[in-house]
Amino acid sequence: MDKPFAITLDVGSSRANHTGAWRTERPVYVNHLPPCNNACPAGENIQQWLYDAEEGSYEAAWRQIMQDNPFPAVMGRVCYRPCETACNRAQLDSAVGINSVERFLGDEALRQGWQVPVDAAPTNEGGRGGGRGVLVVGAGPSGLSAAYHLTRLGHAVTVKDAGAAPGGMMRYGIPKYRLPRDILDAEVDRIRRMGVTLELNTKVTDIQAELDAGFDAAFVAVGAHIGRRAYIPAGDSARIMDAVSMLHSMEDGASPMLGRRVAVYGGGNTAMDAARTARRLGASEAVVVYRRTREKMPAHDIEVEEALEEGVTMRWLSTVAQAGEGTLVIEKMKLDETGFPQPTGEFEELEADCLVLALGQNADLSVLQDVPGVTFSDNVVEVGPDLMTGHPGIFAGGDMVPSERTVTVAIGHGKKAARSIDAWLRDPGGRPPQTPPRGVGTGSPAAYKHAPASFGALNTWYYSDAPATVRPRLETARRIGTFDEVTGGLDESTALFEARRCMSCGNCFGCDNCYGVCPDNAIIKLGDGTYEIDYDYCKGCGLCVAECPCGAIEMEPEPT
Amino acid sequence: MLKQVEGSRAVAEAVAMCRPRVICAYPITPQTHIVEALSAMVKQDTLKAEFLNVESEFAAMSVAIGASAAGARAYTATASQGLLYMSEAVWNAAGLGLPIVMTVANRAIGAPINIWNDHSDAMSQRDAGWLQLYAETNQEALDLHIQAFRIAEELSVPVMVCMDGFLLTHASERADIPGQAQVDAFLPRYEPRQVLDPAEPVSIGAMVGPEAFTEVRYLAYERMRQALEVIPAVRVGFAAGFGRDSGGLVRPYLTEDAETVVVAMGSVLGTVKDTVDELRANGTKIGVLGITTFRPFPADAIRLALGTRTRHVVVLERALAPGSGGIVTADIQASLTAWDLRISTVVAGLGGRAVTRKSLRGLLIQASDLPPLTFLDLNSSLVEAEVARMSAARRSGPSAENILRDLGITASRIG
Amino acid sequence: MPPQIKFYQTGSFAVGNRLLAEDQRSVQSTAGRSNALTCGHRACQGCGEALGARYALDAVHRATGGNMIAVNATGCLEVFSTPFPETSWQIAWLHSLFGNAPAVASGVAAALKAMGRTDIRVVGQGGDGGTVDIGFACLSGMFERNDDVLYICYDNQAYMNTGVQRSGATPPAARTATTQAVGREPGNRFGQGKNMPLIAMAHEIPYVATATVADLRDLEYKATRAMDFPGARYLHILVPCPLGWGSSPADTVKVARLATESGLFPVFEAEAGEVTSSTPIRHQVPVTDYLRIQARYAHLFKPEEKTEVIGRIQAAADRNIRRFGLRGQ
Amino acid sequence: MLQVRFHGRGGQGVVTAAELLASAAFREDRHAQAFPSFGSERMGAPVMSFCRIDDKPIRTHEPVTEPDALIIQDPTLLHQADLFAGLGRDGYMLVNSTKDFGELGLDEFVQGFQRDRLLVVPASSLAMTHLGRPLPGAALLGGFAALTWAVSLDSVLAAINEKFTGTVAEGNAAAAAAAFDFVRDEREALNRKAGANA
Repeated sequence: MDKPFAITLDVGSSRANHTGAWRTERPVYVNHLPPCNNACPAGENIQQWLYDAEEGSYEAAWRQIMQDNPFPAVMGRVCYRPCETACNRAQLDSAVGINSVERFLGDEALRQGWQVPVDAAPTNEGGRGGGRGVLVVGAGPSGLSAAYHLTRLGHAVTVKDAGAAPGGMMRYGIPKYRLPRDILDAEVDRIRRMGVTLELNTKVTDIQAELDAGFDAAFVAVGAHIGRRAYIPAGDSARIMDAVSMLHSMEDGASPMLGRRVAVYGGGNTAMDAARTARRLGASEAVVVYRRTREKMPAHDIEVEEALEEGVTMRWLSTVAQAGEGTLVIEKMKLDETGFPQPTGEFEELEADCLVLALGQNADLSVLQDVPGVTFSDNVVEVGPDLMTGHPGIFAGGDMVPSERTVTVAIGHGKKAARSIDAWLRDPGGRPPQTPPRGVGTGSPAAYKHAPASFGALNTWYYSDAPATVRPRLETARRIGTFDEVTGGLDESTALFEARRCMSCGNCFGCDNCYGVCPDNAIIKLGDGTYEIDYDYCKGCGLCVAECPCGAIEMEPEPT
Repeated sequence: MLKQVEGSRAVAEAVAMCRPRVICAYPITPQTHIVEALSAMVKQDTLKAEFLNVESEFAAMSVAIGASAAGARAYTATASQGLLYMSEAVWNAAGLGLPIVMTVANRAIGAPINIWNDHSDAMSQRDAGWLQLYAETNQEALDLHIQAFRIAEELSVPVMVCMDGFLLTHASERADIPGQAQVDAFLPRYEPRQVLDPAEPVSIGAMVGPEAFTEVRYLAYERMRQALEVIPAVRVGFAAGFGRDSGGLVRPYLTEDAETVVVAMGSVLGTVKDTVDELRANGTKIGVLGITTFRPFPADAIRLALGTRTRHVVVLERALAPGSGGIVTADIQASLTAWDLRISTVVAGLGGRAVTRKSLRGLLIQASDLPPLTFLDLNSSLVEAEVARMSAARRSGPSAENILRDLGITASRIG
Repeated sequence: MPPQIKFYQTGSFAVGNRLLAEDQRSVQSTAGRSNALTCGHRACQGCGEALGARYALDAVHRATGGNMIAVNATGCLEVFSTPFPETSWQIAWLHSLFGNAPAVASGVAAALKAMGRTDIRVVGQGGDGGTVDIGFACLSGMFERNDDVLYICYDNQAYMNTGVQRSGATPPAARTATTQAVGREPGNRFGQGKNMPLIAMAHEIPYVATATVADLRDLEYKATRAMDFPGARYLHILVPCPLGWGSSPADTVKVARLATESGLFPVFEAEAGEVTSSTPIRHQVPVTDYLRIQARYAHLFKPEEKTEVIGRIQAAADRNIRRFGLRGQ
Repeated sequence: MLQVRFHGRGGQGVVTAAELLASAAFREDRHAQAFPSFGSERMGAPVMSFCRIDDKPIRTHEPVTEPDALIIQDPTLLHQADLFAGLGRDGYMLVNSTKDFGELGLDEFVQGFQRDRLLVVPASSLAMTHLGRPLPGAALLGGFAALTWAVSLDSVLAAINEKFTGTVAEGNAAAAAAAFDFVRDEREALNRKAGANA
């Protein structure tokens, strides 16, 4: 239409007015390290696999886990969940049930029979594909993890273990009711099917000889199987055994004779395992004797709770002074100002048919004993940040190196060692590799150097209230007397629910808030779940920053 | 078809034949009969239109603005206080260039409140940017409405058709009511210059700053200039279609040889013409110039209409600009500056005061010695009494009431 | 109330949600939204009104398939959106006067009806001044005639365009240029002002609803729902004004959120004069959380905290919570 | 030009009467103008209306100040100030009343006029008889036709039938016709008397 001058205007003509000029600060998209990822000893990209799981892409989610950890089903049962401890959601209602989702994914993979393709064909001939032959000593979590990763990196791996079955502590240390063996076997089997050679009942004594025999590098992870002893005056008839061998014997099918009343000495997870196992073996009383208080107890809370539920009793601030037939003499302790227990001189008796010592384990370091360059300190092997011992080409990890002794840590060592070994094989003079970028989103790798995503940076109003789902647990009556798994898994809907409780801390999850709340339509939606800021029109009000649920946008001064 | 009909009814029938799509009005005497009639037609479905009973004149004009901007032919009617109450929207409609047609049943403005006829209301909107046409008879009122839609839509400006309240609106006179076919042939479908259409969206009513406001106003002035050509053309077209000479800019009557020309607008023209006939019978060289189009002001047409012998112009005003005098006079003076003329103003017929031949005769006989400003039939004694009262006491009370008390009677006296 | 979907991705409250089907997503999350009010406008940084207008009109645009005409009252929205020679509107849009938007909208609707174009719907809109004060009579008339118009009031609780003077919608104790924070009763007086949504309800028009820019899904639901009704409808949207409220431009949405979470601004809908639903407060906060971040209430906290005044404001919030059942289940 | 002024009370149909007269004249192809005295009066207040009839177009819009005829619809108005103002010596007057001028106290007043031009007609009672309501307008017009011959009875009846329908039309028409006969007879009687006196 021919329009009257000035009073009638063509639509949208104001786009000619670039209001970006008003800006003194500009919003930029960033990526922060999610606390869960940051806390995971196995270095899993948890946020990413939760993101995949949220939309039901379980296989994608599982494969994301498998990038870092070959034991999702095991993890989902035995991991002590540092990720959940770190989870920001804990400050809102309760932490996301990461571990239960992981278990769901792990079990789903076993149900579906998902396998991991090996990128490069394994070979031990130098040059071709860069593949070399690597020896792994010890088929525990650390060794198997290393074997898995090395295989994916294209190396030919041989795992040798003294035991009759693979799994190390996963099999001989963790009772069935926490980790059913068929699960363990299935996940180990998956690794074996990738082409890992597994030689059982094979104790490696001379590592140097093995290397000379043609292995280009070795990873030693024999764990810590020797139960620590403490001197306790005891009568001949006193029955004393250590927890490690007790739990081990469970696997050999010869359940130990413990009697009706069992005392377990120690406050670690092993002590709990021992006491709970004792209950299952028919002990009417299982008493844990510990020198300090519950707060000081190294055992994880869940373990203690479940033990108490199962009728295990606790004797805090107590030491075993003397062991006789059917009775123990207990000395009361008190904590000094440094929190260290001091004897009080008060004694009392405790009825016990048997005393199980759970005072920690030591590693059998003999395999590295005489290797030139390898050094030790208080019963563990000294290694560099790349887990290489003093002897070039020999790496070590797991319980035999200085670190927290958990399955997850061990698995992390396996991954780290594998990468270090691969790097060393390619360039023996090279420096240890950087930890690779983690997290999802749109930022440049540099962005990952940002501090971990803090709860304060979130706008949690946008997340609907959704308290955690509790995993079904076996009622105590059925626990005692059977070795059935105590903690059940989540079905799909509940696993999905848990996955969707993730707040995607520090990384854009494509919620469109910035696109929506910009009063100046200055956000361009790229369609692939990412965005771009149109600085021609952005006035720099900061609304997108304030309303970003996950804190993935920040203001920075206009470049001058 | 010839009918003996009330002015309001005649106008209503004319408006209906113009096929307005939206009609809205708020009741105010003496405009009511017009919209009552239209409302009835809509209710009886003889007129296909939306009739809105709005809550005020301000809303009435606003509804008309919306309707017109949406592409519908819109009509409303008002008077007096109502016109002032809608004033803001009246100016806005002109600014937006919306061809709304509105009847103003001319009536005085209070205080003191007064329901009777004069031109104060329309005069107050003189500069609103609307065309103002004044009807001398009911026939012309009827005809002007048909022409008004044609002119308004051709120029895309709103048009006010002014007809004297009661004197015309309530008077039964002979009128030739045209047929629908005639009107349809004369008045094309409304083709808006700008329209609100989701299919072709535009923003109408944008803010305009110093950089363009002068230009926008100039264009308003320019459109008014075009109107000076369009209006006579429409008069000709109308005559062709209806066989009647109505509308146009001005109406000279016996001005060729006139030494005195009386300028006036509206229904008083008839009375003046009768008076002039009588005076001429006594040999006075006097004529009449009726102004049909007051906005835009037809200065050229007026100069053309005045005879070469004209020495004296008497402007008969039905309104007053306190502190200045004649409102029409000012425009007349401006358009005759180059001429050597005596121009005097006669303020007459305020608030329904009858303008009688008797009074006019007495006045025009001595036209040549009229002072610059005369109030016809002014009751000087009443005024002097009140002036005296006011100078005597500070708290002299409300003038209107004082005067009525002196007068001793209220309305309904003859004349 | 809008259907609430669990979990953030299916966006209980975020704008978008990748797991929802296209047609279930919020209008604002779609790349194809109409941007009825597009960029380049001259609104302040973080303008709540610019945001609210786009939210509401985009929703109406989708609901009507683009068959809509908007009539705008004078005010900030009109001034910042159409400074000659540019306009930010991408829809058919008309501005007439400050006080007559509802009547002009009625006129547009009447014209469309007369021309048989009832498929095109009309939206009238203005700020609180144009709605509750100068446009009040026209609005009431439009309601009373039940004209087919959705009228949207963008309420920022004062005359911002002219420099933050008090309006009939200015809340008690708020400081404006004409209710200064001085004297015996600083800020706006208690016991004044009018509740437009309730007044609208008193007309028993088909639909009345309130919303804020803090809950987009709720706002879009109401704008869309309003288009299901023929006749007069009223939508009252709280749109914070960083300039007039003395809040940070980045806090525009936050302030609106606190207004609802504190109970000071009840979010509800009503049909034919009856309240049919209210949006429960999710995490109730004391009014001080809302007041503290606005300079217009600064006098309530310094030099010392005016607990008595704050108490009266809290009482008003509590009354809303009772009256509109904002506690939720 | 014939100028008629109607006096009555609000609600008595004073304006309608003037319009009917104009309409009757219009039917005889004459120019006519009818208009009320515009006031804010309500029911019962004294009101006026005017009618002009001419052979050429009527231009003036002033009120009728020098009537050729007066139609007084309500005798109670008779002593109102300037009721007869402007009525010429040869003017006509028709008063709605059942009394005669003597009884109305107008003997003196009527002296100065042509006697057969001033008459009284019981319009209201005729209206009651034929219409059932005391609305004298139509009857007065019938009488006026007989008094002045300004318009024919047929035109008056036609105007009535155009304005009203059904029984209202019939009643008014009958009342008008009856009043016509009444006035015609009155005039003949008066003329006879005048003749006798001569």
